[in-house]
Amino acid sequence: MTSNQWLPLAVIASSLLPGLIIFALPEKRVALRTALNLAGALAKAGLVGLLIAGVAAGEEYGLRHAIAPGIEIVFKADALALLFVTLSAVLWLFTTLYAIGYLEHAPHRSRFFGFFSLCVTATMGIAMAGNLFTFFVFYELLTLATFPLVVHRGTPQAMRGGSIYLAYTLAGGAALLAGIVWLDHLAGPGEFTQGGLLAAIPGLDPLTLQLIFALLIAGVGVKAAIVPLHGWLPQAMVAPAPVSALLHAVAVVKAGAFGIVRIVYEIYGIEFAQSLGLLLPLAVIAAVTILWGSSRALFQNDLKKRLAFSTVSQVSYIVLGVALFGPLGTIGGLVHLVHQGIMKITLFFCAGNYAETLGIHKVSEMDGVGRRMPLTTLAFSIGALGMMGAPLTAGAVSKAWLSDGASAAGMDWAIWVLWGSSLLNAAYFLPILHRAWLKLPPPDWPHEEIHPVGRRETAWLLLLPPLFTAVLTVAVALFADSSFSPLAWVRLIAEREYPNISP
Amino acid sequence: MSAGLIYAATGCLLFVLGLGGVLLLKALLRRILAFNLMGSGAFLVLVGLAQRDGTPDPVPQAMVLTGIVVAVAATALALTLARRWHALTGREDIARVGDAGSRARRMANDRRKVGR
Amino acid sequence: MKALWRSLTVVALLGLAAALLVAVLGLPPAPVKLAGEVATNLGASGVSHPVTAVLLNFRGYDTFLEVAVLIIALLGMLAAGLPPPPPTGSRNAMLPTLARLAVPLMVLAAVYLLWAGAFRPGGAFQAAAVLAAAAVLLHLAEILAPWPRDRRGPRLAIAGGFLLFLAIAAALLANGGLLRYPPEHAGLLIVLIESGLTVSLAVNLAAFFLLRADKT
Amino acid sequence: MTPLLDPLAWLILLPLLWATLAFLAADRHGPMLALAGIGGQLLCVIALAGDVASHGSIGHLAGGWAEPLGIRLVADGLSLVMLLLTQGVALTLALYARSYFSQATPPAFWPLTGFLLAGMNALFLSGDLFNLYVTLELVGLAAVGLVAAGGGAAQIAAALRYLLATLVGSGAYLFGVALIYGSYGTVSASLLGSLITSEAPLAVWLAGGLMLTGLLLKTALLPFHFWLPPAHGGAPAPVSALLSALVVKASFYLFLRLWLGPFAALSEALPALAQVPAALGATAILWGSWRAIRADRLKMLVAYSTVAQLGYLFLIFPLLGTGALALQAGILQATAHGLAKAAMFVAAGTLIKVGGSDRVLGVAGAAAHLPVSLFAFALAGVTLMGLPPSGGFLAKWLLIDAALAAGQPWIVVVALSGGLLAGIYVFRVLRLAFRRPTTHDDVPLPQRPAALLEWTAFALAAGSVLIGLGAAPLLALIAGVQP
Repeated sequence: MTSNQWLPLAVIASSLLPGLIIFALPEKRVALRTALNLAGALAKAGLVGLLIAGVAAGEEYGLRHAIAPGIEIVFKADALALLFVTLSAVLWLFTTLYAIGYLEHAPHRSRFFGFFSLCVTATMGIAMAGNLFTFFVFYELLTLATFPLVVHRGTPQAMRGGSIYLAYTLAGGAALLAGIVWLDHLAGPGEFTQGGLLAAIPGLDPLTLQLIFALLIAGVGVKAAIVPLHGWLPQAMVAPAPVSALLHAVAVVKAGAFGIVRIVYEIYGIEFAQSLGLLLPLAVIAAVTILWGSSRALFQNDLKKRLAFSTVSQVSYIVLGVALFGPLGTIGGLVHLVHQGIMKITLFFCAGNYAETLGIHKVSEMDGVGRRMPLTTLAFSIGALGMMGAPLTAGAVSKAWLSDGASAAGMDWAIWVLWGSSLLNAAYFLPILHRAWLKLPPPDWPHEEIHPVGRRETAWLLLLPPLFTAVLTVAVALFADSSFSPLAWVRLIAEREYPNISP
Repeated sequence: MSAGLIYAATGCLLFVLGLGGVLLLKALLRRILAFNLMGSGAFLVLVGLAQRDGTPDPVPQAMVLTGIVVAVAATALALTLARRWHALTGREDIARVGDAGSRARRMANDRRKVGR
Repeated sequence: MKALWRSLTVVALLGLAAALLVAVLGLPPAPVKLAGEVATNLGASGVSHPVTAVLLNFRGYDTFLEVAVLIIALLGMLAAGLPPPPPTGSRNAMLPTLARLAVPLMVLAAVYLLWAGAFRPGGAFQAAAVLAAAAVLLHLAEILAPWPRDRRGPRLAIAGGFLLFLAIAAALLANGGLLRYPPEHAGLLIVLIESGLTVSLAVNLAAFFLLRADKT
Repeated sequence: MTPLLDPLAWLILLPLLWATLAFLAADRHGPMLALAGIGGQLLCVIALAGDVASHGSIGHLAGGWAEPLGIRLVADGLSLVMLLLTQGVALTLALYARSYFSQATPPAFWPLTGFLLAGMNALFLSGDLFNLYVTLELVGLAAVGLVAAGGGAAQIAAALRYLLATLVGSGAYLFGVALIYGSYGTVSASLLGSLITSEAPLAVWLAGGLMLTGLLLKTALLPFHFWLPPAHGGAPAPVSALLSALVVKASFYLFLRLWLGPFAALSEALPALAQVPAALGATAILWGSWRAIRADRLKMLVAYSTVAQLGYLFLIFPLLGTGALALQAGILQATAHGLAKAAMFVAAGTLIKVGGSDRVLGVAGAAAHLPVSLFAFALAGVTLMGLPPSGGFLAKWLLIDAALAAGQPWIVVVALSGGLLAGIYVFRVLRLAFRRPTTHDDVPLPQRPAALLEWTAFALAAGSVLIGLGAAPLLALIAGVQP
């Protein structure tokens, strides 16, 4: 086995093995568990670094294992896979740190971190899947591994959230499976191919392909929280904050969006999808989702629910970018895959800090919180401004490329959608910032658990991760033109997906 | 019509009669007897059909001997269970599906409690 | 509803009966005739009665499994729980006399049936059935006490006959197949098996009647 | 290898031997005899697997007589997979049962198990319709004895109902055999395969109908499922596992064998016939799942899940024309379900034994104190739902592929909705297990069960999942089957 084969496996094993060991650990072995978690996360980051260097240099990483005639588990770590892998690996590191602080005195931590690692493993599998079969295997594994996390608290609301999550995702999985097997039956193994697998096969019935497209998109659309398949996401916010981070930024919704990217670009091929007339409906659905999510967010008093609806809206930026025919839209969508993750994880970390430190769960309780927790609120503000697309934040970069992509694709209405959404974002984020910074704090916080010590407004492990990601939010914008930014990487991908058009 | 065919035809009727008995009767003992009727029907067909041209065939006769032993064993087990069932509940039939198990359970539990 | 269901069943059964009759009465002759094959190979079977030849040689494997079925039925009775011993002292005064007269004759008849099996109708199962009936008669006459659950003797007899059959079946693997008798020893081996089986089957059948729960 | 050690013959002799010895020893050395015996049987299957893999099919003339006079035993890929499943599951269950019955073993449990295994092995290896009848009775009566074990009224009622069903089933089968012998003068499955043509007389059609219906009754396919839930749900956990995982598969195997072998000409002459088992199977999936969703007791839930899962096995019949695909799907489903259902029953047994309640609600909070058993239950559930990477998933994939190839899209819909329904009843248990117990002060935490109880369940469940990743040799074995 060459290093080109074992590196992708090692990336998967770096979270799988610690996860399996953690399951077997007794609850009290805190130090060992923490060490395993961090070792896994750091090892993964290192391995991903090696992969990035290799892929940038034109190396190809991959592995195949036949489990039945015509059915193979295929891994390939191409540029697109690495975009998602890197995002998840980096955010996993932060989330692990954060979760260690967040769950310091909670029960069942072995179970929690075990499933947490499994989730990340599944995400790595999804990112590096080389065909639809492998994608599906890890996609369903992700569903199963997130369920125990969503219901972790064991409360009736958690149970309800968990059931709704399952109902949506399992049904979506069934649709996806139907589509994948149908495709497999028509066109052979659904190998992800640059330029599109189906584009290269002549004589397929367009109507069948459109039906299969609908099944596939419905399947992955559940996780991407496309309207009307988004109902689970706001319900699942009952989970602990690190799980929300996982759902909204690291793994689940990203897996759905990433699936759409793979299906459009590498199963159908963007040009072939355009010729089948699939892109316009997809763009319309994305636009509806963007506006619907934003307008629902306006009316949520529960902070995490507001953030959840915001995710519904923001993830469809990615889908919109994919559906805009042309490299500019592709770049906008793919770069938002990364940017949305960084920004949204910051917001959820902060929301978790408010809840853990002061017992704040509602927007109406946030008056003056900026004075009590200035650093957290600063991070929150940066994330929120990013979501609105304010200059010097990651959000601005995404939106600029998306707008350019929309006009290049001749879909100027999409620009209006983006602007409208930005306005709505401002309408539901600015009041929060106004309350937090400018209003006077109440005499007592709802449930103050952690008391300040000097400059430390809450536990270090809770404070540092959002600060890091807030810094990242600005950094990816400031250094967007450098050769190490997500944008640069995404341009590399776009060049490979559109060999004939230079962005 | 040869003697063999008459046996076989009788066997067919016996089999259907037995089948009807198992399906339609209630009392366990009758159902067990009806099952034996089914078996006898099969044995008659096995032997009768094979010698419908007049020449006896030892192979089905041996099979019938084997079948009889198997039927004896099955009947013995069925009677044992029926006797046990009767001893436990005083009933000669088994009640309708759904509730029977739980009702019998409850009765057994009650008896155990009383025994204590 | 229930009446409808019953009448539907009856109609279906009548239909089945009619179809079976039509099928059986109009059956063309069978293409394979085994009677001839049996007659041809009878010489190598070790016995001269064709049914016994089929039962213990040509299809001896069926018989081997059939003995297991009988043991299983007994095990099923053990599993379900044994009935309590019958009350004593209620016997009819005639019974012991009858039993004492009949049982020696029955044993004699059983031995004859076993011996006759080699060349005319008869054999181990018939002999065993007569022996078991003798045991039941003795039991009813309270000459033979019920057997407690863990009594060693009956188990030994039942298992012994079957194990003998099993040992011969296994040993004959060396000859190239399960129960593949060498023609020159077939007669002897079959007698051995049949004698063992007679004991085993007789005790097995009698046990259905005689095995009783311990007095506690 | 010397003929004395012929693994095919010893697969039948060995369980008979240890079962008889266990009977002789009056329940004293049962576990030891069983473990040694089944271990030996497993070695026999492995040895046989080597032969079958290189020769395709192994024959053995019992008594040394060729057909039609004698009985021919045959091992091919299909029987081998079933044998492998049987010995593998049985060995694990024997370990579990040893621990589960550590206080008191139901009388005759071990010898009955031995005879049951002997009957199953004999059934998988037999190529003679009448001999198959004897093996069917071996299996059926031993299974009834196991259901009766314990001797409570509920067990006896379940056993009686099961006994009557199984006797009517084998009675119908035997009558069919009688008609077949009358029509052709032989009961050799391989000879009949060439003798029976589409112009077969009415008697043969009736025989086929009676035999196959009898087997459906024994396999508990809807509408003949009525006896299964009380029998499987009421027996002690190791017995439930044995029955649900293996015994019902034996009669399914025979159904499939008859369909592919002797009666192939009939089903080809009237292709619409194949829709009958498939339609019944589809109804079974929906009805069984529904009852499992509504079940009040945990083991009834698992038992009704068996009713549903058996339905999948019969979906393959209209698809058998598409080459090996459908057969592979069916056998893989049988294998994966066997492992998963055994795991689920023994995990449920542990949950009930430790938790003290046999209701579904009794599982509440089990994730905290019985994580391994619960994880086993969940993994088994993954297989039943047909989620990747389990064996159940691969089977479903192959089934859907075959259904598309055969142009039967309704089977795709049934297979997918069956998976979703399974999701409902599996997660009904799992989400309860994650629920925080409402009273934690006054109820002392239950004692931890023996590790063996938990890990045997886990091993079976893990097997049912891993088989999805390592199915290639198994599928190759089935692809090599010539009906």
